[in-house]
Amino acid sequence: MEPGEWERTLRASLGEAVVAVEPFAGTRGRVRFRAGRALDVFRTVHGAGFTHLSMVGAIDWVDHREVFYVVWSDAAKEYAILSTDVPADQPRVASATSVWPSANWHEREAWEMVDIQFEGHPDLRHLLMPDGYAFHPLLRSFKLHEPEELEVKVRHV
Amino acid sequence: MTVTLYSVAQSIAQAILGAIASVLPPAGRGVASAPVVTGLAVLLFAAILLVASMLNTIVLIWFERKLLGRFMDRRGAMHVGFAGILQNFADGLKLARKDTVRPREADTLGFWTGPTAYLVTSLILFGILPVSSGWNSGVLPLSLLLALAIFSFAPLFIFVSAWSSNNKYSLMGGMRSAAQMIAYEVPLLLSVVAVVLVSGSFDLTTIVEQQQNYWYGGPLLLALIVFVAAMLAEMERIPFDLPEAEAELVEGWNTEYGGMLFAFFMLSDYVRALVGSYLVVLLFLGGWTMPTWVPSTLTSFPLAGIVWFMIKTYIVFGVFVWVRAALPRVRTDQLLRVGWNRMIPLALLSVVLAAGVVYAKCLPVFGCVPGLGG
Amino acid sequence: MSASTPPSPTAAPAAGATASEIELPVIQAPAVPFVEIEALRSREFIPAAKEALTSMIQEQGQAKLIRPVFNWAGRNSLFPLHWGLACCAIEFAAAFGARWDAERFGVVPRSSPRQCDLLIVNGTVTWKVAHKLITLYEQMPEPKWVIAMGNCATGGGPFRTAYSVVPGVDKLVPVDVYIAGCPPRPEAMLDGILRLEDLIRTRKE
Amino acid sequence: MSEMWINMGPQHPMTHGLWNLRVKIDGELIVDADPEMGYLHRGIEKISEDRHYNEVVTLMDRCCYVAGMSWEHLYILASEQALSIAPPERAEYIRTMADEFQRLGSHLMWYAAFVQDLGLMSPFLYGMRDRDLILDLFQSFTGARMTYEYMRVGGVRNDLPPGFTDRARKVMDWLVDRFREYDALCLGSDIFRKRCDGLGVLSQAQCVELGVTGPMLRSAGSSRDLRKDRPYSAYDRLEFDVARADAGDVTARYLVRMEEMRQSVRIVRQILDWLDTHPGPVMAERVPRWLGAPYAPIGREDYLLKRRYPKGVGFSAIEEPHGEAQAYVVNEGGEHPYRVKFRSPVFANLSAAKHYLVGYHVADIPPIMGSVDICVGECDR
Repeated sequence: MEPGEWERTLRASLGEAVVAVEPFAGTRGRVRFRAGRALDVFRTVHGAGFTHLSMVGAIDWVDHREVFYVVWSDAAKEYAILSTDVPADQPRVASATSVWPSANWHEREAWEMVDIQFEGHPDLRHLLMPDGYAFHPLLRSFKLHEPEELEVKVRHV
Repeated sequence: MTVTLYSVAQSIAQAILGAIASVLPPAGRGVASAPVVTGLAVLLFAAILLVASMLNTIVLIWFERKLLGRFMDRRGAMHVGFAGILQNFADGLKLARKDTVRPREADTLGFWTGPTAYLVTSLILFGILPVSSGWNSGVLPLSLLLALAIFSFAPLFIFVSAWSSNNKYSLMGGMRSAAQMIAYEVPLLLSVVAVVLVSGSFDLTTIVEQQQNYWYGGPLLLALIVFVAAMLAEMERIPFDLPEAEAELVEGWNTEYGGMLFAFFMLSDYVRALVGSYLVVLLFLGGWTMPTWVPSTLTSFPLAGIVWFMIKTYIVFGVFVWVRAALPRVRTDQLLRVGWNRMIPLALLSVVLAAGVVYAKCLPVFGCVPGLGG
Repeated sequence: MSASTPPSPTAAPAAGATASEIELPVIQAPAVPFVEIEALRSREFIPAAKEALTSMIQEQGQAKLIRPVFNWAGRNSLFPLHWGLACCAIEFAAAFGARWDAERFGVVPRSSPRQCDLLIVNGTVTWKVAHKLITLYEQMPEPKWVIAMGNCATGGGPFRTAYSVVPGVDKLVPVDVYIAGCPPRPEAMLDGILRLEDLIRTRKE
Repeated sequence: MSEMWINMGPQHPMTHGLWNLRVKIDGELIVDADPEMGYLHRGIEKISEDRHYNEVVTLMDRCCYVAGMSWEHLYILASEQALSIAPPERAEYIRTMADEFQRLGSHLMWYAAFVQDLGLMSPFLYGMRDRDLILDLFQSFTGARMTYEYMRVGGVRNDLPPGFTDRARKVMDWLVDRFREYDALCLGSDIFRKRCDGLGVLSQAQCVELGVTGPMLRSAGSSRDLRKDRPYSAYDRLEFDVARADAGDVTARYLVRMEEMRQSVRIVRQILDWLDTHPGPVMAERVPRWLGAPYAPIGREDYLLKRRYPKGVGFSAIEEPHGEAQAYVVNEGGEHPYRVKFRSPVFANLSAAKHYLVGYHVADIPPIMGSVDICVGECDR
């Protein structure tokens, strides 16, 4: 299915929720949608045969953040990418766990790393970093640096 | 008269006491009297036995490691001593030097007495099981029963030490151990009943002497199989090593034990393995006797009985090692189900077969049962 | 070996004992009655003899007999903790495989830290696992050794600048031997263990 | 005391890595399970943002340490798409071959760890022994046993050494013989069947719902294999079958992985024949110097430095030994990738742990988790 054709199909059911469907090599296309109507988009795409959610990722574009979803259709043997932009000061998007249960850990990771608030997530707590870790390492403002010199432990004889 | 270990001990005691008596004034000559000589001989015998059994056990561990290595396409211990024969001595010495850490919440009494009692009860068995003629004949007419009774003490002490370590893995290991050993006690004893039926005696020496030309392992093959399987479970070796199943329970009931107490556990395990192999040889493979068609030069040299006994023991243990190298571990419920649903009926069947052997007295291939008064 | 003979009450102080411990009362206070002096002397005899024996065992026996024997045992049976952290853990496992067979040197991995004397840190240590590593180290009974295997355990390796990685495990526990490599080959790991054996051979404690 | 939580990990012989399985047990029955990850989180995605494109390959090897080559392949495919560079055909074949070697190596490692969990002692050694042969092959053309740094944007680092194909054929023949021995040791044993049949069952619908991929999904009846469904590199030119089973239990996963190894041998033999007859370059021309490629055209080092490289986004998905891995590389025109995001199959397979553990016994945990084939490095990244 061509991206243009798919865009028409999606627009017919979702209307203004879909911003654009861009061609993306190796996939059916990249659907840009509005974050406010995320759940409708998820349900429609899931209903269109994309039953398998592979990955949820987030990118910090400094002025805004992007959340993307990679989904797979067993019938069409094709990937599709869903992508939405959220403002950096209010990074909120509905959780996909009710549509694709496999989103659970991916969303936890995206929240932990890029600080995206997934509304309606059943269990949004730290996954990779220890509990109480205050930073979101994959934000562009988080810089890596040489570790500070720590004291070397010596065997006490 | 053939040279046995006891006669060696007796002559040593005779020599020592005789030497002492010759230098003492006449009033003290009584030290060389027969009861004193016998007493010292028994003590010497016990000391020799203890040391020899410990050494034997350590060599057994080496034997297993090397054999297991060969099964696995590698060499096993090579670095310490010739072909690594000193490896286990190094392990033992190292463990003796290490600290023994007692967890704060552990129960002191159980934590210390559990492993010790486990080792002691295992070592007592060496005093009961005869390994050559003239060992303790006539002294213990029920030596088989006594040995099996002491042998089945172990789960109690394992459970004591597991419970008192205050560790969840230890506790689960201890529970499994208790369940497993109780389940396998029954078929073990029933398969022994088959032997007792045929031999008509609870005295191990008598049982062995009857087997000179009639190894019970042949006609009582079913009992032998049941006995070996139950013995594998009693020794907690693969495929029945659930209590120390390394994959899920870290080290099973000895998770919290380190240092000398861990060495006790390790040693006791192999003492029990050795005792298990002893029992198989004694009950089914003719003990220290060899059939009369074996040339007498091979059976009449000094301590020949012990040598043959040890050769048989190591072959039996080699089979256990082979099983360990080739089989996966079973699950607890499967183990118990096999124990109660399969092993006990088989053991009962073996008793019936033994009764048949006693009734028929003479079988086509194996010949006639000795010692039935026929 | 003069210290081994029981010192007479008036003899010179036994080796190793401080002067205040064995200063005899008869010298300090000659006016004390004879019976009391005898009592004090006999009371003094036991600590002095004990001191002499202890020092003899410590200095002579341990140096010549006990320590070499135990060091021989300790270096020939190093039980590492069965713990895989990261990439080096695979090479750690390969060293126990048929081709390298670390059991030749008496190295047998044990799963419980209570039975181990060697902690091989085979991989990247993160801050999340740091306190667990320290706990495991402290659960191991003395004497114990630590090998930092690979670049990550030595100094953070390629992940040195990452926010979650400890830059070298020697910031957490004392390390005896460092093995370079990313990951070190099994030969290198065995070489590290043999070097640790050399270290134990010359140990004086 | 009826129910209790126990922590299996981070130091536990079952885990084969650095993670913690918290299970709630009632006696020996599992009531609840909650894997706790992150003990090996090394921030690979963050470090990648500070590295040149080819330097990220170094991290990929360490990301999944049992399937380093597959992860190199995954990342390189995405980077090439982001940078619009195409590799020559011979490089594609070599990559495919390396990928299949890696599948063999990873599955042999899995076999070794899995049988050890079941208490089988010797096959662990056999698996490690035969894996060493694969590593020897890797060593002969990449110079390393586990961390290869072999693939480059635009091709591979160097061609195969002379005589390589013959050695590889010998190893493949040896392995096919050994697979029979493995099957005899495992499937031939009643205890193995009794322990593994009907254990850790996950239906196909559950797998899809929970994002489970790879051999676990194929053992539940699906025939989804990206090598067939969405061919990359040279897979569309090779003949092989997708291994699948229906039961969805531990035995089925064992059967699928063993069959995959046989298919890998079949693929590798075809590639070796092709490589013998098709010499050629293994590195694309016109690769920008700052990518660090050794074969940049001489005299044209500044080929693309003078202008900014065109922006682009790359997405790749490959069938890694553990399942379906994906990479998403954002190129914003700089020397470093702007953002690199990976999808680890183990991450998804582990997140479903509760569904295939609850209801079984504590003694079943090691075989079930062993059949999942866990590599914590790629899961935590």
